[in-house]
Amino acid sequence: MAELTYRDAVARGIAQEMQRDPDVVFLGEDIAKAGGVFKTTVGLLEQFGPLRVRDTPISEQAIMGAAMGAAMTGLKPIAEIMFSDFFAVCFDYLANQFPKSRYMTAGQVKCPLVVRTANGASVRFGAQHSQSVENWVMMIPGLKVVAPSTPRDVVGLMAASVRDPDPVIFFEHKGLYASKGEVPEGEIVDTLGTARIVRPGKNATILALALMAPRALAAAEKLQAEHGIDCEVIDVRSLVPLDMQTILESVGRTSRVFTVEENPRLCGWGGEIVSLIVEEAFFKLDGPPVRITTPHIPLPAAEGLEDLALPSVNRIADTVRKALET
Amino acid sequence: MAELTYRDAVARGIAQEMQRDPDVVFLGEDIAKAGGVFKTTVGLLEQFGPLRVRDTPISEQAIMGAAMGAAMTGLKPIAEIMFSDFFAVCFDYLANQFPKSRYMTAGQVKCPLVVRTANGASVRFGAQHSQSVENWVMMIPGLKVVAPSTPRDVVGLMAASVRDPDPVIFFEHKGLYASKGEVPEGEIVDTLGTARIVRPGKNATILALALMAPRALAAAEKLQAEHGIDCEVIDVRSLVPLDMQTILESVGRTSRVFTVEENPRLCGWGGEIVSLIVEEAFFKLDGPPVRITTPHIPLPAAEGLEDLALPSVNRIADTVRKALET
Amino acid sequence: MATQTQAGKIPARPNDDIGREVRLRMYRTQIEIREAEQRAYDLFLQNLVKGTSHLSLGQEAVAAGFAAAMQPGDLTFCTYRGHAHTLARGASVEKVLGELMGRDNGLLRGKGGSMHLTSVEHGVMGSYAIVGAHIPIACGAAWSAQYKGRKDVTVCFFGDGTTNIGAFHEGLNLAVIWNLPVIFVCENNLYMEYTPIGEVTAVSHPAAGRAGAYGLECPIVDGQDADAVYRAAQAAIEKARAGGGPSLIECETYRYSGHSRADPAKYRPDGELDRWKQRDPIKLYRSRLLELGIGEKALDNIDREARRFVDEATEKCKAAPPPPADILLTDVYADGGSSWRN
Amino acid sequence: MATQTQAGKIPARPNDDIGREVRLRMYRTQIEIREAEQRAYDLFLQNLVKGTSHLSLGQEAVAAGFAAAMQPGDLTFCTYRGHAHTLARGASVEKVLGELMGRDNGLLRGKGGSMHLTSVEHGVMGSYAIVGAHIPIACGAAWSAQYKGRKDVTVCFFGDGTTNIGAFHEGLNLAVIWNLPVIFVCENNLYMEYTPIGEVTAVSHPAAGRAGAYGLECPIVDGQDADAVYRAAQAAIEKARAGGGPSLIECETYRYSGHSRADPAKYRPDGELDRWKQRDPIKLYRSRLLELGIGEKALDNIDREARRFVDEATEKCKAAPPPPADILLTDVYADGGSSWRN
Ligand SMILES: Cc1ncc(C[n+]2csc(CCOP(=O)(O)OP(=O)(O)O)c2C)c(N)n1
Ligand SMILES: Cc1ncc(C[n+]2csc(CCOP(=O)(O)OP(=O)(O)O)c2C)c(N)n1
Ligand SMILES: [Mg+2]
Ligand SMILES: [Mg+2]
Repeated sequence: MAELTYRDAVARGIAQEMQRDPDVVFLGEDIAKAGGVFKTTVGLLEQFGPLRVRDTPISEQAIMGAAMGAAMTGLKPIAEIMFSDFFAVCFDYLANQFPKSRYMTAGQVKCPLVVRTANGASVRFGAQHSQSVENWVMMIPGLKVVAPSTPRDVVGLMAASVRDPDPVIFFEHKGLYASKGEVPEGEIVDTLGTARIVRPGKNATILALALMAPRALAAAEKLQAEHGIDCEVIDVRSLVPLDMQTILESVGRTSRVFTVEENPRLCGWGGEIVSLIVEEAFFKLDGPPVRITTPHIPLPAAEGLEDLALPSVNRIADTVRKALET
Repeated sequence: MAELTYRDAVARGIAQEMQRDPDVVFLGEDIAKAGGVFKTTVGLLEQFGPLRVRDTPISEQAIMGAAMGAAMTGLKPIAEIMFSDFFAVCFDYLANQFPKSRYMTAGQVKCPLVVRTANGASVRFGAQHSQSVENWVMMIPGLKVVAPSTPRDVVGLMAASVRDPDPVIFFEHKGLYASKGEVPEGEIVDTLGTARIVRPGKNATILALALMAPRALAAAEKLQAEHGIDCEVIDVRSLVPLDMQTILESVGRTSRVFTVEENPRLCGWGGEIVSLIVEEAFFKLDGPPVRITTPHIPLPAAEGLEDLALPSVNRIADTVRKALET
Repeated sequence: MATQTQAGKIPARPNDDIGREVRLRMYRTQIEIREAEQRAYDLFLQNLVKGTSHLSLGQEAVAAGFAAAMQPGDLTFCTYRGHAHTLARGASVEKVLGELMGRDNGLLRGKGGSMHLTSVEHGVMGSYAIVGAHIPIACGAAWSAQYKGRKDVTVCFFGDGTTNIGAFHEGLNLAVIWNLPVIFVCENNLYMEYTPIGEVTAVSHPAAGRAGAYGLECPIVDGQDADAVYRAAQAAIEKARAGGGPSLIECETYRYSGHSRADPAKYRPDGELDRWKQRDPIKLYRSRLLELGIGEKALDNIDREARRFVDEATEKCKAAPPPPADILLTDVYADGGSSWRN
Repeated sequence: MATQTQAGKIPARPNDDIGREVRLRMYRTQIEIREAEQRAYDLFLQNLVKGTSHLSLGQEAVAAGFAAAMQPGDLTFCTYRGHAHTLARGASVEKVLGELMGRDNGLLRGKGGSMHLTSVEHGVMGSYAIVGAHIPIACGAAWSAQYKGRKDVTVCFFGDGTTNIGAFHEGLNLAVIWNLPVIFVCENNLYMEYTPIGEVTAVSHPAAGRAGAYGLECPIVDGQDADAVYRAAQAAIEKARAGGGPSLIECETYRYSGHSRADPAKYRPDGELDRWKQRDPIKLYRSRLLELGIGEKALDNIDREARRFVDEATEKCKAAPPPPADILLTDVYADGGSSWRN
């Protein structure tokens, strides 16, 4: 077992799959020669050559379209969109093309591809380079959506995504690239649609994703240490497919639920999961589900303001404590 | 008071505002000479001339960008995006530009514009021309979002939208264009952020929008007639700002809530409102809130399949009845 | 299959570089499209075709000329105005009309509709209803062939109006820098929906005027003449197949009916339609064939057969059931279903 | 204000068509940008600038040349690489550095950051961080002037890499068909982020090679020479102001530092940077001015003043407080707040 950064885990995960399957190709802006603007793809060009690892122009629609056309005709493309905010300049492929082609053609067309992208805030890039946009794609029927929080999950979920026969949107978190974690040697293949209980607990369930997962965990430790409140923390990991079983079982045990989302308030995954929980486990709940989110604002650039905007360990802990006290 | 179609109400609403304010300009594809592909803008070119009513190329990004630049510099543009599905080819403006410019510039830049678009299903146009995409924009901080269900609301909310100093996304429903309703003579100006109780009732609250509003109302009448169940029906009308006061008061009276959404299941406005209700009125609820939605599918073209996909009067009534019975 | 000409060599017409067999095939294709499209229109008037539909009446020569020059395995990407291209590559009239009528025997079992005709077994990789979206997708299919060393060529059809959307620009640039085996075919029918293309385009030839921006040349082809289309197609396909990279071709043509079923096309200047009908591609091609010594009887036979074929297909479609309710929830994901949770 | 030349007439250099006052102004602007950008870099090394930043070191002449040719009321749209253009139009160094440092005295009070510098009072209508997005927006601003009969002209700056994105294509086409008073300025610094522009572009001049697609001509201007830039700017601005419509201009230039603060720019071939530094715009312009008889002392004074100015601004910024917490929730909507419900 070696320590690996989340950043290096990206290259490791891609390399594992490119090694396994010669039909896996990789395209994006500055991903080849430069190794990616976040240095997540260093070494791939050298290892797999310029036919499989291709730099593109600043043409996100062309990137997405090319990936789709290749996927329809036998390849398994991985496409990088540098920042998830740029989904907005190629959203037609994400919303109208990838996810609808199979259905519209009664199963004739397949679209097995992965779009990986740097998501999220905490690096002071401002309103157009810091968004958490999981909900932009979660809401589209036909896509799968994952967001790993650890280096090991990066490798394993990358493998699962590349091997998946459907279009998968793979969110890496900018704020986690420098983080480290143990990653076993050898091939790692995870399973889409599986949440993970990262801390068992009995007083409340806290659901979190990506950068919010370690924060939720830290908040739970704090609540335990300072207030004797014992929270179960679940890293949701995969929004589509969604592991409602793990979530509902947990809520069944704890009777209270909190979601911690980095995206702004309206129409996020937290609202979706809360609605599912209340619809299916209403009478198991002892009190109202509470969503902890970034407020309804574009993200500011200045560090003090950005820190204030995102759910912090303290805000999570305080919110949970107050809700459980009342 | 004259009867007007929802279709004609669009032109009337735009004309009212263009007459009032010479800074209101209107642009889009085939909106001028042809009067719009849905014939919603007939006569405007003749009345206001080619400098104010402008046909554009098939360049949705240029349309949106031009509207924004004009709005920043003193005009009040109304831009048509022919089908709301095409938001996906100009989503950067909706997600990253219009809504963020004021915040990012600490209030220096204003963006008073209206994007109007034909939304929704029921006309057998298939997966890329039938979507309900209110959630695509509701989730973006900085936008306002309205969706009228009657000719009178079309005129009044159009006026309110054009006069609003923020970017407003105005959803017209394709399935309602041919519908008729009374519209008073003279200027009509409505208020954004106001829901309307279209049927008072005491057993449950049904929240609906656009084409789903008349269906929810019909379902309520059916429930009353056939089962003596008395539902309050609220036409939400405006998703941002959201009239939570009217909604919470209603739920306080009825203790049960149902949402009827045309958009597919995940991350819709129904989930958002349900989450708000449970967070703020949990102990007032007698049973789980239930969301009635289109399933998690792209929309099929064939009429039988499309009819099956959308919430129907029967499905709404049955769902409400079963939920209230258990 | 098509007689091969040498890449790049486009001789003057009429002569015998094309050959009787290919010419008859192109005639047949045009007739079949004409009959099927006319039938689609009739069925719409009978309220048996719902939703929208976009006909290629008047534009048959483009579809026929390209299809004749393409080999099995070559790929077609087209727009919502795609009935013609789908039929030209060999999809059955029954399945096309069935789809328009929303029947279970349709190409897509009614799930896609008129704007999304697809027949992967015939190389028709889809009809795309968002203007321009398929241009980059076609690049991807060509990239795939290039990467795998397959010899298939991708042909991507679109309209004049499509040249003003961003995806056009991004796709063409990518195709050129990656030297992809893809042919972009602009069917310039003079109108976007209702707006004349000249009023919204900075250059007078929407495709040819843009070719230089991608280092391409762009022949302007008489889109009413199947032979001219065939020759241009041949040259571009040979070039692409030989690794010579992408081509852009502008075919000048005209649609007889409105943009879509809702459109009576009143915005067209008086006489314009009549002028174009004088150069009707089928009339033109018929005289050509007669001139070249192909007997009237052979042509009449083709006409008759096509009509019979379309009649039979119509009857089958009328008798076909609507799609069963259970397919509403199938084929969202590769596991066959639409489930997004456990 | 700028000496007026006749529209379209771009005389050879050096000569006296520009005049001492404008030249000194361009010199001063370049020096100020150089000093401020260098300072931004130093502050980043001291960890006083967080997030990202994109410097225009080496590209000063483009900003200076255009700003000198623009009138008050003319509008600037630029990219994340916009410090230079913002300063050139008259925004204060303090406010710019304050924004980079995330202080309350910043142009945007820390809410926008380095990539979004905006100073409406100086006609700087924003710095846009999504490549290409501002090209159509600039069209809209120009449309507004045209519609209202105002005489202001809009200038929109962007990089070579931006010419490959869809919004570029859509914006240019619209500007031409609507004959808008807008000038598109491509600062071709040879690289998108790290990839040489030639490797991803179908033509050798990313802007000039595309001009024909919009019926435009596109001068290729020496972007290291403020006079050359000024002359091209003058001609285009005069044309636009006179109702002659849009222009596209490609300025050849080079950035000395990496793409952004995170980039050591190792991808550049050996010697390339040095070669460009030999044609450093400021060095070049200084010799020009000396040649034209402007005394060394006057120039030294400008240099010194600029440095003092930047030093003072730096100190003010270091002393400035961070933005107060309560502005987190302001200015989402025009009512001043972020409330989306009652
Ligand atoms: C992105 C987008 N914008 C607008 C439309 C609506 N629309 C459908 S077809 C069409 C005209 C297309 O014109 P052209 O490319 O010339 O093709 P033609 O219909 O003439 O074959 C328009 C505007 C669309 N489908 N997609
Ligand atoms: C739509 C979009 N794609 C990608 C990026 C990331 N990005 C930022 S700057 C840049 C390079 C732009 O190159 P160019 O236009 O030449 O401008 P320069 O930075 O050289 O001034 C890229 C790819 C972005 N901001 N927006
Ligand atoms: Mg056309
Ligand atoms: Mg550049």
